Amino acid sequence: MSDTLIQQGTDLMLFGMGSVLVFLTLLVIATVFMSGALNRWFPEAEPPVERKGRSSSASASSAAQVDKKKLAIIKAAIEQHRARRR
Amino acid sequence: MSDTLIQQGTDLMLFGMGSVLVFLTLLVIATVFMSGALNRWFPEAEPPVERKGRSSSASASSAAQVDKKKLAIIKAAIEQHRARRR
Amino acid sequence: MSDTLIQQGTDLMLFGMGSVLVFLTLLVIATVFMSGALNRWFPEAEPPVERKGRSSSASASSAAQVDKKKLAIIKAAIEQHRARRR
Amino acid sequence: MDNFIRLWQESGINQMEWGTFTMILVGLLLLFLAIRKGFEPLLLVPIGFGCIMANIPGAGLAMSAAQQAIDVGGAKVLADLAEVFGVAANTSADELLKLYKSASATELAAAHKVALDYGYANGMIYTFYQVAIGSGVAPLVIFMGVGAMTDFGPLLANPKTLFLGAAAQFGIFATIMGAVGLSASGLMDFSIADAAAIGIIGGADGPTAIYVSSILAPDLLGAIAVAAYSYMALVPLIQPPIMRALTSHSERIMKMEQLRPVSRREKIVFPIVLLVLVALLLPSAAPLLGMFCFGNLMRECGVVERLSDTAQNALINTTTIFLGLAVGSKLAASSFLDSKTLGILLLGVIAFAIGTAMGVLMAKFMNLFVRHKINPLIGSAGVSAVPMAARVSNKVGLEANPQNYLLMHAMGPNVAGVIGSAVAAGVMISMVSAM
Amino acid sequence: MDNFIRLWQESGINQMEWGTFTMILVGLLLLFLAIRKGFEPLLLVPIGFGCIMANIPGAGLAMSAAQQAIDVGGAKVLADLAEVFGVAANTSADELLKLYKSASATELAAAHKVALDYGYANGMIYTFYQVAIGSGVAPLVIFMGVGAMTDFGPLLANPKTLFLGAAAQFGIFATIMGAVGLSASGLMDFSIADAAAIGIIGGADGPTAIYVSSILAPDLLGAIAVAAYSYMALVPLIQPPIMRALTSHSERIMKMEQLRPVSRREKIVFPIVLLVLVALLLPSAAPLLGMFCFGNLMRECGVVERLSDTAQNALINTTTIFLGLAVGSKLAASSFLDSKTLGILLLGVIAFAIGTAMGVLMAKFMNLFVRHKINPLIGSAGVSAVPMAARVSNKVGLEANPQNYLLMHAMGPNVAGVIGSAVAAGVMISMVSAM
Amino acid sequence: MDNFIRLWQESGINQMEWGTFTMILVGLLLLFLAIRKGFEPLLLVPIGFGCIMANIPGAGLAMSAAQQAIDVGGAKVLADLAEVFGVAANTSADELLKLYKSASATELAAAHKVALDYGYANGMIYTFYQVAIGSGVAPLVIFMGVGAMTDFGPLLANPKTLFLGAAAQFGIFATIMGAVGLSASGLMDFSIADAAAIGIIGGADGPTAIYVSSILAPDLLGAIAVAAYSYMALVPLIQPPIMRALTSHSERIMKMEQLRPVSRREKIVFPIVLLVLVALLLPSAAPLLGMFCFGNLMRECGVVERLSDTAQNALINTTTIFLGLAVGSKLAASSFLDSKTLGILLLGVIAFAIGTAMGVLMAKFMNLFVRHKINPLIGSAGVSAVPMAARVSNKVGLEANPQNYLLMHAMGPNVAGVIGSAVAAGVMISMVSAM
Ligand code: NA
Ligand code: NA
Ligand code: NA
Repeated sequence: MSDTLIQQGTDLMLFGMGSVLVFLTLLVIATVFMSGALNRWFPEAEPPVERKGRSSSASASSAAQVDKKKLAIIKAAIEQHRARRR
Repeated sequence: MSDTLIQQGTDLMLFGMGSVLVFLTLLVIATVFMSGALNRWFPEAEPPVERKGRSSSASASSAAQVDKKKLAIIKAAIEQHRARRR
Repeated sequence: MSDTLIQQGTDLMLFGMGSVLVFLTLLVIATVFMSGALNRWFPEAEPPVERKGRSSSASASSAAQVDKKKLAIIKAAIEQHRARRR
Repeated sequence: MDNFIRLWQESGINQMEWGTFTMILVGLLLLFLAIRKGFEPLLLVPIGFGCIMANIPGAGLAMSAAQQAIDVGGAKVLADLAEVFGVAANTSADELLKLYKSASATELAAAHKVALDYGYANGMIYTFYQVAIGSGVAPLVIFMGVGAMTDFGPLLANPKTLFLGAAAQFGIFATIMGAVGLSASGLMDFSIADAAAIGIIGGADGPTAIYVSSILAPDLLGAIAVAAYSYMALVPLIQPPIMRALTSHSERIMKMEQLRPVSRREKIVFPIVLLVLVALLLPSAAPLLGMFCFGNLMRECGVVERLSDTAQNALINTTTIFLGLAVGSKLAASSFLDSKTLGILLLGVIAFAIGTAMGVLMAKFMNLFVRHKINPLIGSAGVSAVPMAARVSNKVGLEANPQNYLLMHAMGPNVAGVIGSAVAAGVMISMVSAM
Repeated sequence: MDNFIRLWQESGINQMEWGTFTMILVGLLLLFLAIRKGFEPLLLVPIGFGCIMANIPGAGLAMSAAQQAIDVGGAKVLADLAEVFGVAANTSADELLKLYKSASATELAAAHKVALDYGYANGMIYTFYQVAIGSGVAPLVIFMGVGAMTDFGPLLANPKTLFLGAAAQFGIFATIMGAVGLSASGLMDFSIADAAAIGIIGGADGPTAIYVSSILAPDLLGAIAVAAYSYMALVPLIQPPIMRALTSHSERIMKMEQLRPVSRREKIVFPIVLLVLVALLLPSAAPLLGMFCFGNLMRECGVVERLSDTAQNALINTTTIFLGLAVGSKLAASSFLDSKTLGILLLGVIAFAIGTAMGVLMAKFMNLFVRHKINPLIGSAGVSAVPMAARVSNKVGLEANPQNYLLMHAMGPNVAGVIGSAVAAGVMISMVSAM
Repeated sequence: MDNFIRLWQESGINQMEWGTFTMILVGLLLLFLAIRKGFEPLLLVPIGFGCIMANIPGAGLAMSAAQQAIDVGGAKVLADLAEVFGVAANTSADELLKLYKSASATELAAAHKVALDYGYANGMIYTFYQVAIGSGVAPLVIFMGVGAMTDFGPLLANPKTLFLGAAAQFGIFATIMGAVGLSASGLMDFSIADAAAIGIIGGADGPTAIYVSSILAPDLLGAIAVAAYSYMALVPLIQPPIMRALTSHSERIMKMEQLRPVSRREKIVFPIVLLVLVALLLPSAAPLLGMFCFGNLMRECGVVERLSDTAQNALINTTTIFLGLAVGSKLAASSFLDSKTLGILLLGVIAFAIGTAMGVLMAKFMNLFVRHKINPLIGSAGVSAVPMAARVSNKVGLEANPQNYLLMHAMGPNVAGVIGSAVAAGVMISMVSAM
């Protein structure tokens, strides 16, 4: 039994690790191919920006110099607003 | 069988469409009656405004002329605020 | 049967109410002991403030004097911002 | 033409019976009370709506597949079901329904399969009931959410207010005696389990009442839940006269010491202490108080804000919707339009009144001993009915002395009352099961 | 070495059959349409993804434990299953699968237990299907959320637009005749239940279509759901030519009276009136319309904002995710790659076209009688497909007259169409069950 | 008086056994680690609390109805259960419990019905376990949420970091050999399924570990989950010494090229490519990676923001709460207080160490070939433990060179490690099931 168990463990290790390596290697190849194909044949017209739903983060960084005091006031306002909504 | 099937389909069409028409006709009558009764016997004192929980949308439209720059700053602030909360 | 029922009810009342009183008395003792132990051996360095995740409420109250007009503008901006996100 | 006749036969008007019609009116009344009068709308809107839906004649929304098969099935279906219950093939539908209600788990499973084979399916609200209440999960999840919304600060600042929460639970046990008395005198017919479930109305705590009655008296669940939530909404009417009658003006104007600040650590450790105490002493209260403490620990520990937020919002709201609809399914004419319901409504208000009185009296009694006197008006908050009862204490206090803000002081007994009724629930479930 | 051979034998490529491969392409196509073309992405992204997952060869994600046991089990498993179905021990897997599909509830339960004992488990998406669709709950919960998002204001301001919503449902019934005709002429083989389920595509309402087909024709559910959502997305292409063909320029430029303001009370009472009418007349439509009215009442009553918010957000989103994946499980090669699917796709577009036409014609017909004329362009919105169809009415109106904003006017028939198709669904389920 | 005796007999203190008491302390320790030390609190707070609740003596919260019947039932109950299992009526409770644990699905169903008939019900946490973990759904839903929170950008910008994620999975397989070795040497008694489940701790991925052990070794699930989450929290202690030992100063200060921008389309197509690859090659990994890809597609496709938000918030939080409590139910004294747990804790830390080392060594190995050199410090992030391991890479990098920000570079192998361990999980489940 213990002999078989070690055999089973070895099998699991060799074929398991092998599968992981093979699969991820294929994934690397597929990914490289995909990126190449997309950037070659379907390039995005615009420079790769964040997508619409999150575009606000762009303005966030551009406006990162919003002064701290203003931010505190706005936060307070938001909290008040929320508190009232409840 | 196919004769019966057509018979069944016809039944379904006639009685089904009939039921839809009858039901929605009754609904029209009931709705007209309800609106009349409510507006006559239980008129709302105040003019029919949006309910409390959403009144903020009113102020939103009234202040729609908030200038765009201010809005950008505020949005940025909100994003910062949210990002920090995470 | 009705005799037994009354007997059962009386049992339930006496032992039930007894258990509630005993349990809550033990809870009072345990709570007093816990508070004493914590405040004696593990006092919090800082004065007991609200915890971090809600500290914004502190700034909210400190900035409670944010003038109403500003708040209205900000609320409007938030609404616009949300409406656009949808 | 046959089709129209069949549609008409199937239509609600034709099948409507007097009781069903009355129950739809009851549902409309509950909606009116909830929407127009503000009676605990979060629960009574779904309950009222569920009540109407459950009583739509011919829709069978509150029936299991087997109940529908019995209700509308033909001779062949009934014969097959009769075989399941081991009775003659020509047993009447009414008789089968009785057998179904007292059937063993094995018979129920077999009857369900027969019904499925004949194309019947569980009604929508029946499914909600099984999943939400039959499993016991929904009241517990709501209790977790309530725990996540509860601030034990005022209680920790003044732990002796726990005694007020304990005393007010006498409303529960006095009501049990009342129900038993009605039964013994032959006016009603309550079993000891029924009596215990009715008593829990005095706990003034919705999920606890639903949890207890789902275990001890499922048939009365509808009436008990409606009574519990209605009287919780009526607390501002029920309590003040009792409070005024039992206190003098000088007691009512008594100011209490400001509460000491409570450290974050105390708040974190308290739910754990409570859980350990439950674990050591009262395992039967473990589901209710365990989930309550878990919710509170998530709130206070400060490291799982996102879980706490979900427990307080999406999760409790979702559960409330289905719990409410499911409670509605127990508002069927056959069980609600019964003299028992009158008894429940009567006993419920008595339970609230006695609980209120005992809370006030306990405060007066404690004042004989303690150094920092307690304004007896906060005793009434011990019935729970969070936060309504605490607000009532505050309001009656302000009437007597416009500078006397009792709200925070009353929050202590208020949450103590939640713990107290959960303890009482655990004791009762355990004792009744063994009787 | 054996291990590699086994892994290879088990791998998808080796097990892939032509049909499975095609269905994965169909799933990718659905994802493309949803993401790139904006075809009802909220449903078609989960459906497309579920389609791919359900068709992964060897994974059995859309199979029950018993189906997997039949599919991959050895001789001993098959023999045990054969015993359950009462056939010879050497019955073939294909034969057992047929028996499984027509098995009684008792046999299914027994087969499930055998499969469990051999270590098989229900596939993930099969579980989603059973919980979300098999129980009937998910479409109803989505309908509740839709109700909570629906504003009946425009309908209440102009109740006669309900007739437009009624007329457009003729698309449903005409399509039934079409399906029956195809079947009678021997081109396809639809039962009357199939025909009714296909017809409901004309209702242009996703959850209604899924609900009806889950009851009447579960095998066709995948194709019907895909057709319904796809054509809803194609409404801006399908409707305008029909609308232009049936209306004159002078009709299209017709301006409608501004809608009167609707009071909050009307909005609160309307869902209750609708529910009572359903209760009295059409119990078979009670699940769909009941949940719809419940959602709307939560929205309008103003006292349960938090329940309404959850119904409109966390709850409907969660349900949509699992509903979509579950629908994908019905996109198996064996049922989708069938001439029936072509028939469904063909009949579906006809249903939309007829519904559109009847809505427009009904508006013109009503204009013969009513004082405040109706622009016939809003008739097409009666098919529902909320809010797409109303936008189409608006757009075609603006083309004819750049000052003519029909959007709010079209919202009336638009939501009327939702009620109309739910009514039709109830009638059909009731009638077909009795046939 | 009898009542008090009974209450006392029933109380926790009286029933408390040494093991149960220890497990409550373990639960308190987990809460302490989670709240005070910040050990993965989102999971360890619910797990710790669930552990305490599951071990409340006499409450039976983690027991099925049948287990409770066996545990506390009288002679008649035991005789009926004995009949179900086909043994003599006077079989002891311990013996029945053993039979129950190895019973067939048919026997389990019958035993459940007997228990129901005697008034026993499934314990609360047992129900949570069945619904959340027994069905396999909760870990998958969490994986979907994790997918919706994962940004594959850094991985797509530098796909060869996938190799680092692959190499680090050697920790899994080396640990299997360790467990097998312990077993073969007679020190412990692990089956091959146990060994595989223990190995998955090295995957450093909570939901994967729970999913695998729920299938392969449910009895060890509690210990495995605790070990996995604890070591994930200890990553900042475990990894740095290994990383420093295996790298030279000049390697650690190596700056990497800035990552190229990744287009939105690449991010949308990547989860689909991954899913297709899984479908073609590794169907056994389909549930885990399928849900992961689905979550990620919802995030990236940009047209189902509301579904993605729900998957990242309400849905994953709700699931986490119940998953955590359910895991706690597997922390019963009988299974946790066993030398196996020591083995698991020991092997777990070895798994993390080997995974870390292999990731670093693979990076050094790759540097022999590739043009754009890789800082070996990001190799350690290949174990996953997102985002902790990536932060550790960054921190150790900054120690060597205060200008060297590795965080974004380390995110690539970090998410690659998630894919890698899900692949390993699929392979192991498939291979072990066939052994
Ligand atoms: Na109470
Ligand atoms: Na429609
Ligand atoms: Na990993």
